[in-house]
Amino acid sequence: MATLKLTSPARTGVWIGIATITMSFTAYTSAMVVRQGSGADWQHVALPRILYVNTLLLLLSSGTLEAGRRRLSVAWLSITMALGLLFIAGQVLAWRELASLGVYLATNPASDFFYIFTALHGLHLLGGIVALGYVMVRLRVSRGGPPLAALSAASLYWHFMAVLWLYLLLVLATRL
Amino acid sequence: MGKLFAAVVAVVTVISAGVFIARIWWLPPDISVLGSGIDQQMTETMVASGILFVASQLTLALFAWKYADAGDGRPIKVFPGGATPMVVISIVLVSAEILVLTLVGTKVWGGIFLSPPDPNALKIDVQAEQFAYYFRYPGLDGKLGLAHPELIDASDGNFYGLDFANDTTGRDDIVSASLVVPVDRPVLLSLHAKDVGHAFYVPELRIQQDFVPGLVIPLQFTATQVVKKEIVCTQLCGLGHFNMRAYLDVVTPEQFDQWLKDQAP
Amino acid sequence: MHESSAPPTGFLRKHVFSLDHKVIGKQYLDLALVAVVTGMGLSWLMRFHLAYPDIAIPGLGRFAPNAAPGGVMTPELYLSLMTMHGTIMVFFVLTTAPFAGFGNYVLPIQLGAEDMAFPRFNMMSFWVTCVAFLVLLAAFFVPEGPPISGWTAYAPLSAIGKDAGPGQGMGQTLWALSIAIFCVGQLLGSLNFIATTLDLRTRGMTLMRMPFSAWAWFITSVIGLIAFSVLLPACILLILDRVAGTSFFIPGGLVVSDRLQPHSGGSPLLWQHLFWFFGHPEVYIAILPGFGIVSHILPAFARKPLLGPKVALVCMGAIGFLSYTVWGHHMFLSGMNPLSATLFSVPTLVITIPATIMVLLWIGTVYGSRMRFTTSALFCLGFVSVFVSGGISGFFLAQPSIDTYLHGTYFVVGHFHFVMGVAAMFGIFAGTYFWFPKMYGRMMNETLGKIHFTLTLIGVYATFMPMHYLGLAGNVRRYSAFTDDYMKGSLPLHRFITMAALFTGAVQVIFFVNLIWSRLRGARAPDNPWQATSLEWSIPSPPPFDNFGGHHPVVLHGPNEYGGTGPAGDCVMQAAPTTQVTR
Amino acid sequence: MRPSYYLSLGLVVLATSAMGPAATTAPSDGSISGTVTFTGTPPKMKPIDMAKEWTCAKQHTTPVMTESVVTGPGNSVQWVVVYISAGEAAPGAAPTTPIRYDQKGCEYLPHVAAMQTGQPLEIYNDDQTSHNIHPLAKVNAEWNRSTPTGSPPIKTTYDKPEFIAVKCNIHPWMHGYFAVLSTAHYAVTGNDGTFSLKGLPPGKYTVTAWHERFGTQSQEVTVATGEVPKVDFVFKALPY
Repeated sequence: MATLKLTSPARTGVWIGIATITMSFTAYTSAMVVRQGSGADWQHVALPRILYVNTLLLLLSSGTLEAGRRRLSVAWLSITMALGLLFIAGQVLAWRELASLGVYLATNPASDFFYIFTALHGLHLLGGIVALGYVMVRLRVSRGGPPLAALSAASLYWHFMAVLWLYLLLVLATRL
Repeated sequence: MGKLFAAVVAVVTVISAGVFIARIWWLPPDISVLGSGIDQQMTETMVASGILFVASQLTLALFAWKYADAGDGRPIKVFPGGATPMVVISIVLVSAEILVLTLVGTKVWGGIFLSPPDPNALKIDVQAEQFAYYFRYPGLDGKLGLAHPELIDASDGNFYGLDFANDTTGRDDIVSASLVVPVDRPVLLSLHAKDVGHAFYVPELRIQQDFVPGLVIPLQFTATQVVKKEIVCTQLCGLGHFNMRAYLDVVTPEQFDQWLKDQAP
Repeated sequence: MHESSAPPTGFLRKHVFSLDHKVIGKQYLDLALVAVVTGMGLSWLMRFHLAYPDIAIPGLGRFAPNAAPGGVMTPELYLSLMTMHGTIMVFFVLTTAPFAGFGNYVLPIQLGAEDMAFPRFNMMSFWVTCVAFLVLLAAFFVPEGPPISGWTAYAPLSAIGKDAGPGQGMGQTLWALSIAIFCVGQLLGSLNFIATTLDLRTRGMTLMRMPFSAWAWFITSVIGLIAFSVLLPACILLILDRVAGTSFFIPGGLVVSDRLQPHSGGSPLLWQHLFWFFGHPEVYIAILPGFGIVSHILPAFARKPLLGPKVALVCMGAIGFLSYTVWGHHMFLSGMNPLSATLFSVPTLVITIPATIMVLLWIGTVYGSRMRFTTSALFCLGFVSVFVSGGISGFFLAQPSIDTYLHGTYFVVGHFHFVMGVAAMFGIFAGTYFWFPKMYGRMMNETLGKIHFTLTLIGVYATFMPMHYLGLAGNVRRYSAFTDDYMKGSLPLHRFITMAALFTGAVQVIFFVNLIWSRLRGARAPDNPWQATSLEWSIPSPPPFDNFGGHHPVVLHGPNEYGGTGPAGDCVMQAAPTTQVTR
Repeated sequence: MRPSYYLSLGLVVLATSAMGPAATTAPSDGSISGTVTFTGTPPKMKPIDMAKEWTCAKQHTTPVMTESVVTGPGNSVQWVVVYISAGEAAPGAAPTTPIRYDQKGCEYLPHVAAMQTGQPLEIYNDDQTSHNIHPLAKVNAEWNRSTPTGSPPIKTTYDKPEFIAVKCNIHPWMHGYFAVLSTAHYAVTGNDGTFSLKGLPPGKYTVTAWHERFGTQSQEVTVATGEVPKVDFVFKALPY
């Protein structure tokens, strides 16, 4: 359908989504700062080592995604998706490690935020995996040309997820 | 139809403003040292915004009355000067009003909430709970016992959780359900909540302050008349919110001393 | 953009899970209609109880045997009604109808688009909102009843759980869940509105040629995006406090119903800050579409361009921006630093400047006009009147030194009902009478409409103006009864308000009759019954499936070109038919 | 304190609670009686300040005292629930006569209401103000309901044995107890501290005394036909 538009709404939409998610995590962060100040019960959570491995996986996935996007390669996108799933599996392992140390959601305010941040980021990343899957299906079926707009939007979102994770890791690792 | 609308708006405006001017429902008489400042601020705002209210409603009514489409194709008229003078005038006027009200108002507000506590003030510990207030005065030793939430036992009248067994300073604390204060003496309340958020409101004192669980909030006032008035809660605190009240009993200094003696456990 | 130009044929695809923005807009409006009837019913019960606290309400005892034994309303039922009334009205009426409802229906057409940017998100947005509404209503049917902590759900009352009172168990959890779901729906909607406005404007539809209503929806969606993305985390934290044992909003050492609560270190003020950071902009989410609708409609009936169109846009933008700097004025007396009261007071007072200018622009537009007093025009003028009344009482509450007295009294209730409730409702009514012909292809009955308007105007003033008097007399809000205290003297005025509220509610029957009758039997509507200029009036009533029939209008004019003396009439359509391009 | 009032009230409770099981007993059955006393210094009861609720305050000419420890002449302890906690063959069906619990003058009358599991309980509000009654049950289902002026009584039952603290949130000084027991053989001591458990078939029983502040004590008793064994309980009291 001939639409008289200059930019892709999908990409605009992702940018707006990024703004929303940023705002949301800003709210969580400010809640975290307030909560640290309001009670003396803050106990810093020592981050499980596996988080750093996960971080590498996620950063790597951003790279493979770029490769896939430039070549329109389903194979590269599949690798990206696999890395994303591995990341999430790694996050679950990190939870299990903390749980085995007796650190649960309600254990102390720092652990509250650890679980909230990782869970929400994971959920958002799952959204990215679904979007990637959609693009891959469109690439295979390939009706009316490659889904360039959707791919570009999904990549933007995926890279944002990586950036968001680096930010969250920083916030979680820092003892304010 | 425009004329009907104009008439309705005009009548509504006149009645609404008339009730304000006639002061049929108005603030109860002020019994506090700082209340007059608030009353003055209220009056100033009332006059300024009253004029604004009546003027804009009547102008709207007048225009609606006058500028109905007669079907005669007469040309429209642009508002004299267009939007610019109107915008400039309203920015200047409203800003000036804001400036004046803020300057005066900040002084009044600061007088209540920012001025340092009077060293001579009578200090009273206030606990708000679902759905009552309890006021605690130090006993003969002049000291308040330490409150322990885990020791609170309302069935025993221990509303503050005083450790009677181990803490002797708490044994002579006077806990009253009424706020009894001497007239003309500054009073400094320390507000804390036992369970959820509450508020302290005495319209005659012109003050209101929330209780926030986890915080101790100071509030000071000086009552200028010997009266008995109600203290009510204005922060939704649960099913008994409507019934959460206590009485403020302003008495003469002599009566106050006698009352303290009578209350000693 | 539609996936294909052919309209769907199946019933589900056509009417239920439709991707068509027009259907979704109507669905939102229908949802708002159901919600507003529910909310109004609740307010009737509340008002009746306030005026006659001891009189049993027939049938209520059967509906709620525990909350209204023998039909006598308990305080907790009153608070439940109040909480649900506020929540339903603010979220499911004042947010859905003027913004998601009319916005969805009208915005794409006004921009010359076939649909929203993301039709699937759009459909999801509605159904998510619908689920949120059902979750909220479910709170009526849990054993302990609906929540009692007000639409603001202040912690720790809202966070502690059932010890805090009836309704604070499952009911309050459902409330928080409902609002969280609602946030997701509105975020999807806002995202869609912004992308549509930025990307799907037709050729020639520059930003400055967008109708005021489109501008208002755009600004509202930006506000909504920020506001709801803060409320969502707040609700998630509240739910965790309630069900997972965390302590974000609950400090230590609380004894509720004789039980020491197993929490520590949380901050009740954190909830207040997060909530009001959303809550105050929410007021503008409710009212800004009204600004846009009135600015859009008034010139069409005044046959005169809106005075100072650019000023109006600047004002709306300024209000949107300032709305994020004032949330603390809800918390003057909350125990936050008293110095910050002044900091929040100044922007609150400053926000009156753009609001005042808007009012003056509307009044100035009426000056020298050839006003056609249709029902829609009357509701626009009524909007101006009630907005002035509500706005001016805000001048009192914005000052901390006066707020010390008026905070928590009926003055506040009168204020926000005028400025947020009634004004926004008048905007919705104006929009309904204006766009109904476009939406259904039939005209609404003007006689019924004018009766409805006049009686409603009188009714709302009789209901809400006296609340200011009550507030001045120190009458406290959120009380289920005024028993044996100084407020007892205000009972006659409360009875008057109750009468007025019942009257105003009853008058709305005229509106519903008009709505149904006109839908079935109203006169056929022409394409452009009001001789208005924007794009929605250049297409058939009701519009075809893809709005412009495969054409793309080319816009050559602004939306505000009224009062001319050309041969084609006294206004210029944004897109003249000859300039349309076929594909 | 109004000992005479409580005395008569306690006796009424005693009588009603004793009468229920009496109807079904054979003449050959025995009974247990005794007195509950304390040693040491019991805490002083405090006057209740009802200033907040003048419709209640005006009903009392002398100050109302807290009731967590009420003592009588000869170191007797009132409001002790004495009941058979073990040794009964089967508890028998619950009586259908309802237990009446009043909210009057912003007090709970009686302070302690004993009942058998499954026995109907009726809660009345006799005041010109709204109360909420909030039994803080842990084993049974917890509920919290308002009783506005003029509302019909709350009718309910408890199915599991439990001592349930009862409170009114609106009037925080109002405190009482529901003693829900799985036996028909129970009594609540009056101001003289005496009790009597009637209609017991011969056998070996455990008798338990429960007091809201002093806790529980148990004794084993053997009842033979025609005998009235005496069982006394002595609680240790501390001033704070």
